Amino acid sequence: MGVGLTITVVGMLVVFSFLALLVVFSRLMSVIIVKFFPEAEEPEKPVRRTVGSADTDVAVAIAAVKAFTKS
Amino acid sequence: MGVGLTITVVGMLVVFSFLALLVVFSRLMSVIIVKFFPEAEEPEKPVRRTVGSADTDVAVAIAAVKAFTKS
Amino acid sequence: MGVGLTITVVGMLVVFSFLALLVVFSRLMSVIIVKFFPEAEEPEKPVRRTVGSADTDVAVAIAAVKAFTKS
Amino acid sequence: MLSDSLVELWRSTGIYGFLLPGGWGNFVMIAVGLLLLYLAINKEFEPLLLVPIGFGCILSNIPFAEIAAHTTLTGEMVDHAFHLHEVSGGFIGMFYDFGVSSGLFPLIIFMGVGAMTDFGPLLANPKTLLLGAAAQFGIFIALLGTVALEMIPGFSFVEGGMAQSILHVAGSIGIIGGADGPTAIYVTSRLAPNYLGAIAVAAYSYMALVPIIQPPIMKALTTEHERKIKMEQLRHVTKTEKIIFPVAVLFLCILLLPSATPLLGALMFGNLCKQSGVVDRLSNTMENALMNIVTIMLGLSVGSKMQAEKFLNVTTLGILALGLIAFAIGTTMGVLLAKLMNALSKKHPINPLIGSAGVSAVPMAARVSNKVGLEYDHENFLLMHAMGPNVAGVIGSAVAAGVLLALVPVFGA
Amino acid sequence: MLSDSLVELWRSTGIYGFLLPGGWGNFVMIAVGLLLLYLAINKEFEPLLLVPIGFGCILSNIPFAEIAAHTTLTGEMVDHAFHLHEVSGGFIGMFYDFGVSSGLFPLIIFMGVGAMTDFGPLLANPKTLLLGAAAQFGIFIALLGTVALEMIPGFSFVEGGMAQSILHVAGSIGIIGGADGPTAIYVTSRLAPNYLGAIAVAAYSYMALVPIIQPPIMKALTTEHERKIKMEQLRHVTKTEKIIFPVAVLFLCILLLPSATPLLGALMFGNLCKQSGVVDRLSNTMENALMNIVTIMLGLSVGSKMQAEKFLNVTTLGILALGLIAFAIGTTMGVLLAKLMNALSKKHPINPLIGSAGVSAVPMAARVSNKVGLEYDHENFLLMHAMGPNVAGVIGSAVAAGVLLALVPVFGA
Amino acid sequence: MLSDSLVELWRSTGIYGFLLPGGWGNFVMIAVGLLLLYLAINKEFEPLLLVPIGFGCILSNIPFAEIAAHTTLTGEMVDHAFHLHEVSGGFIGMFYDFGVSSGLFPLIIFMGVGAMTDFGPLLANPKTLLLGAAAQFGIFIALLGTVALEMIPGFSFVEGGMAQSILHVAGSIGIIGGADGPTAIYVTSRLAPNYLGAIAVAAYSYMALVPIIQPPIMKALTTEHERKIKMEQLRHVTKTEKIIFPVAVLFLCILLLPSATPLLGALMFGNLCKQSGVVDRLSNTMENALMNIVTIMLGLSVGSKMQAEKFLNVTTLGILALGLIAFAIGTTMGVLLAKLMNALSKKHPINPLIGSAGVSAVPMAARVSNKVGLEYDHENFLLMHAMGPNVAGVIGSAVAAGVLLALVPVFGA
Ligand code: NA
Ligand code: NA
Ligand code: NA
Repeated sequence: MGVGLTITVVGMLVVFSFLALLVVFSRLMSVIIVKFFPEAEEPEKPVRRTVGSADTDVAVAIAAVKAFTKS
Repeated sequence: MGVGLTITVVGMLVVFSFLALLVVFSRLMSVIIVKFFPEAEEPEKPVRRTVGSADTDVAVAIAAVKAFTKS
Repeated sequence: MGVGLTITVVGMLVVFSFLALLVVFSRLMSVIIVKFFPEAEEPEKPVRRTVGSADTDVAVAIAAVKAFTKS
Repeated sequence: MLSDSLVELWRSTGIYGFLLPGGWGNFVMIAVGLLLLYLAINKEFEPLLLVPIGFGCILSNIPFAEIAAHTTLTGEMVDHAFHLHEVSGGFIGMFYDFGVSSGLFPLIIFMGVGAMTDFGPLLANPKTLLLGAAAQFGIFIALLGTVALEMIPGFSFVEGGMAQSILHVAGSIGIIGGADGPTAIYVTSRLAPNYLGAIAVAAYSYMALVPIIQPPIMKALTTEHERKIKMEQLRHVTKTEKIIFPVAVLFLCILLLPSATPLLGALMFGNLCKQSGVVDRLSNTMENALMNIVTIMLGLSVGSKMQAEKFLNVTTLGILALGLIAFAIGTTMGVLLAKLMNALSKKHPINPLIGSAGVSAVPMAARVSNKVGLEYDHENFLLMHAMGPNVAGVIGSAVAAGVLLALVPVFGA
Repeated sequence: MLSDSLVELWRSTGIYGFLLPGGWGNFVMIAVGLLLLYLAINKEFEPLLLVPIGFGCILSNIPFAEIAAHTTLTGEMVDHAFHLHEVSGGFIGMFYDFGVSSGLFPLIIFMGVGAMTDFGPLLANPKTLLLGAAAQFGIFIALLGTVALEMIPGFSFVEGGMAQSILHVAGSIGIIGGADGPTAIYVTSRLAPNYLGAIAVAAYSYMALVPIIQPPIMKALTTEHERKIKMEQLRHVTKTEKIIFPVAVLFLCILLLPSATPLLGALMFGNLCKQSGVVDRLSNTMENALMNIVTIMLGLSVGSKMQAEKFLNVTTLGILALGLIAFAIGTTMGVLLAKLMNALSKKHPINPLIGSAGVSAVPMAARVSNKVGLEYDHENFLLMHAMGPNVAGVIGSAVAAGVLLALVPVFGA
Repeated sequence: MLSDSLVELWRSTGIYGFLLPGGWGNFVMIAVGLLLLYLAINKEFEPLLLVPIGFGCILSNIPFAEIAAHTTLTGEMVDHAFHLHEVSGGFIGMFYDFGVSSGLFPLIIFMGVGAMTDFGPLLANPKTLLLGAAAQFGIFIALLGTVALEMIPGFSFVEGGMAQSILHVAGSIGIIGGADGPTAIYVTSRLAPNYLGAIAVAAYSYMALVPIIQPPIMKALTTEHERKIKMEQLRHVTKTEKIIFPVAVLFLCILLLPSATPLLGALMFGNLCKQSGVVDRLSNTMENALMNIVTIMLGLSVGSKMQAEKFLNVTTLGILALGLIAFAIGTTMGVLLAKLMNALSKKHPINPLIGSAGVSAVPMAARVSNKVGLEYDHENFLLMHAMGPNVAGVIGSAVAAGVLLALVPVFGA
């Protein structure tokens, strides 16, 4: 039981310290980034896509849309 | 040759018994299900889809369709 | 160093011979094929597609297109 | 030095290898591999399997390249632990060791097949299950044929340590008649791995040839009147039935024939994933990415078993002959049972043309039933009716495989 | 001969197997597997895991089929090289050996989870990380509970060589409270593999039951006023922050707790691939094909650990009870810490309903927070706010797992 | 007890590990890993490989975590059968053992590359094959350079058991000049695995730097008139030619150089699957799911070979220098041969800018040819013309690899 208690105390200590440190770090990081590396007002880059057939599917579908709707 | 014949006889016996049992069982199951658990007249659930990009593709395409056809 | 030189000489010899043979062969093959097995003027076969959901997506989208555009 | 080097290089060429004793065999096998590629690409004979098999055959017969060499694990054995330093071997040899000799690949393919199969037509007309049973006769006739062939003096399947007993070979050859690739590979890899190349090639070749093998038999055994029988439209099968059926088949198999449960279990796992509709992510992966990956590796592995010394042999002719017989008899029995069922019961007549679909060879055999039917009545669509015996044939050959896996090791010990 | 054959076949049936001593246990476990399938398919309880686990449980309890048998490598040992001839074993047993006992599968799943996770809500409100810490109390309370239970005479988790020490079992049971499947499987496969079946089933069952377990606790601990607290809208988080965060977490973990780096490393690798936006091919594959393939094999493997002799035991009841306690306490501590934080600082109030999401069980627990919130104010959408503690809970339980993996082997030696 | 526990935990922290003798090396390597991530994500240097390599480098240098530890198989050896109980090891170590030391991963990647490659431009203008041959000079010059460097006293690539012979290292370093990742990894894993990290990183870095390394050389060696040469439009290549070509290359390789058939065989298998058009399921999987899965595991594995004691060494500088020389010489020889060919035959002139594409580095080097061409005549599109030597370079370096794999083990014995 003693060992169990030890692990419990140490465990929660570590979990809290770790996540508390992470809170501090995340805040710090966000402040620095927002201040010194602000996001350019770039028009959101279109998400890159996997190479593969899905892209062409959409292309096909949209082409079809255009074809059908032009007339 | 004797052993071969034995395996043949036993084998076809088992195959037929197995599938015949399956006939009986399937009939029974169907009768029970159709009688006691009839399919609700629900509007066929739209088939669930894999999480992933394909869904959004269709969404994109259909959105495009709507956009193009609204005007 | 001697062995290194040997490998270098042999290596480049083999690389060049191999690719030179390939030049000869490719030319020969092309001549024969273009002469004796000319490509039929077939309307390019539609590319086969993987079995799977992507196909049906396009089908769905195109069906949607038709539905929307009919009216 | 330079000349040493050139001599060394010459001794590592394929030309030198082919000229060594026995090297011509490799050369011939490479030609056989090319032939398979030609049939797969130009004639579209089961290309998904025959392209990898043909290419695997070529790669595995290259002198000195050792692409089909077994895996070697190098390391230190300390007490009960083997500390691995390196894994080596030919790349196709490794696919074979870990995927085929272990039985994994055919079972994973079966999961994918399950995820693609719809037992609906079978459930709408359960008696077609019996057609799938009848068509398995071919398996056992070919088994008997193998035992008979072995008695011919000078002709032997087991000599030279090629197999544990003639029954082991007979079971494996018989299973060609199951007309189901993964089942044939699974059974053969367990019973007679030395014959894996010949048997897999025979199985896939005949499956590709179903449109040529079956129609004459079907026509010979039926009257024109029978071929024109119109079957009743199949009733709607509920989702619940489709969910319970795979579990039920598995249960029957657990109770009666555990030796078939790896095959039927994998098949029904895939099918349950599909039909349940709650794990579509998984069933889609089973029938696409996972199945394709395994198909590539399985095909190459099977091709690697087409080694000259084992394939260029009169026994291969025996296997081809017996396989053809198995297919023909399976087709025959399927058609005949359909006729018998019509004779016994007048209501709900069965068009005997769908009996031939019981050999499995999904979905080719069902398409053949449909095509022959349309020849005689161009409005009689038999496809869905034939899908019943067709998938029943898959279950039937898995059951037959279970019997063989249970009895052969006992009697052939 | 024929009768020999039939006797032989009868002795290989499942019916015969179930009637052998101990066979009833397999039968019961098959029923348990069916129950899991029913819950997964009809009640949609975590079907992606419970369908494969349930099916794996059924297949692995089939008499004579040996589907869960360990791998055997057959070959020749020459000097330091083992020349492999054949690989054999049950197909699910092989998945287990190479994927679960090795720890590979849960880590690959974690990559996929990372590729699907958005730490944005967490970065917008970092103090919610602490809620993810509080909810890990459940882990350690269940650990203490296990140690206490072991003191009951006649009840033992370690007897009969089931585990190396009670601490090994206690750590594994505790991790159920982490409410994170891959973490639970990873830790248990390292510390107490014999309990893998029961623990994984408990973990996934309770994760599925989160909508039933959590709301009463959440309501009991909060006032109506608290439940209606509106939180400030989350700020926009830049791409740079999202790229640096996974690397930062990994670094903290490297400096303080290397034993958690396999888990957190895999998670953050997946996340970095996603957020960096330069390797979308890879992150898409991680969260789709690769994750699905591994989910199938992992689920079947976990099911294969539901063996009668290990599962049909009073200890399983203990595991279920302790797991439930762990979930309840994790939920409680999350809610209480949120209340405490509100008490300490008045600005930026936190709705304590999001505290319960700290147990992880992504994204179910966050959805529960949202749903309960909407019950009291149908315009108060807590989902995005709850995603912060929710993903923090994943980090928190990986950290707790790291502590257990570092200390248990030392103290439980 | 509590303090024991804290001491225990402190001794397992990364901080403690970095402070141990030699620990600083791991810390530096983690920084190197970060640098690779930075280059991959911010500068988009070959991110598909450098993200996994960088992350693998970080994970494998974490103290005490043993993520790159080799596999250990635990079990019982009975006669010729090893009954496996457990598989253990670091997860990246296991990827390395089964995928890289075995040679599997680079070959599977090559299948995918084959499935993505179009040999059409090469077939339209076969003499560009020779440019792909000339560019392999870099390989052999770097090989000679390595042998020369080894003679410097105090500098050694083989000391301390790092390699079997200097030729083994020289061949592996030379292959950097092949500008082809999978070929470099395959050859190095066979000849000098201890240098895998440095060589793979050098190869991929220089491939990413092709747009910086090549243009000055190309411009220095050509006149403005030459850079403006317009090439004739490429003729249409029939499907039949594209199907026969991969088989033909394989055959030449079988006859002359079996040691290159694993690489060229895998490449041509992928290509035949693509071009045949009958197995699109398989070729799509090869170039997508399968290739992505293997890329992830291969990248992590290569990163795991960036161990402090092997990487933080003056020899790494030697490798980087020799690799750069190899790239530069390959580029030079490609351009020079193009000029020579123009000098020998006036009809069908070749723009010497496409000569540099012969180093492979597909498709980057072809794009560089195109870009430099456009600088001098903005209507002179060289891309398709440069794809010929570019894919020829892949064949050329595989052939060179075959020669090295055939001769080095003999002369370096
Ligand atoms: Na069959
Ligand atoms: Na958690
Ligand atoms: Na090259």
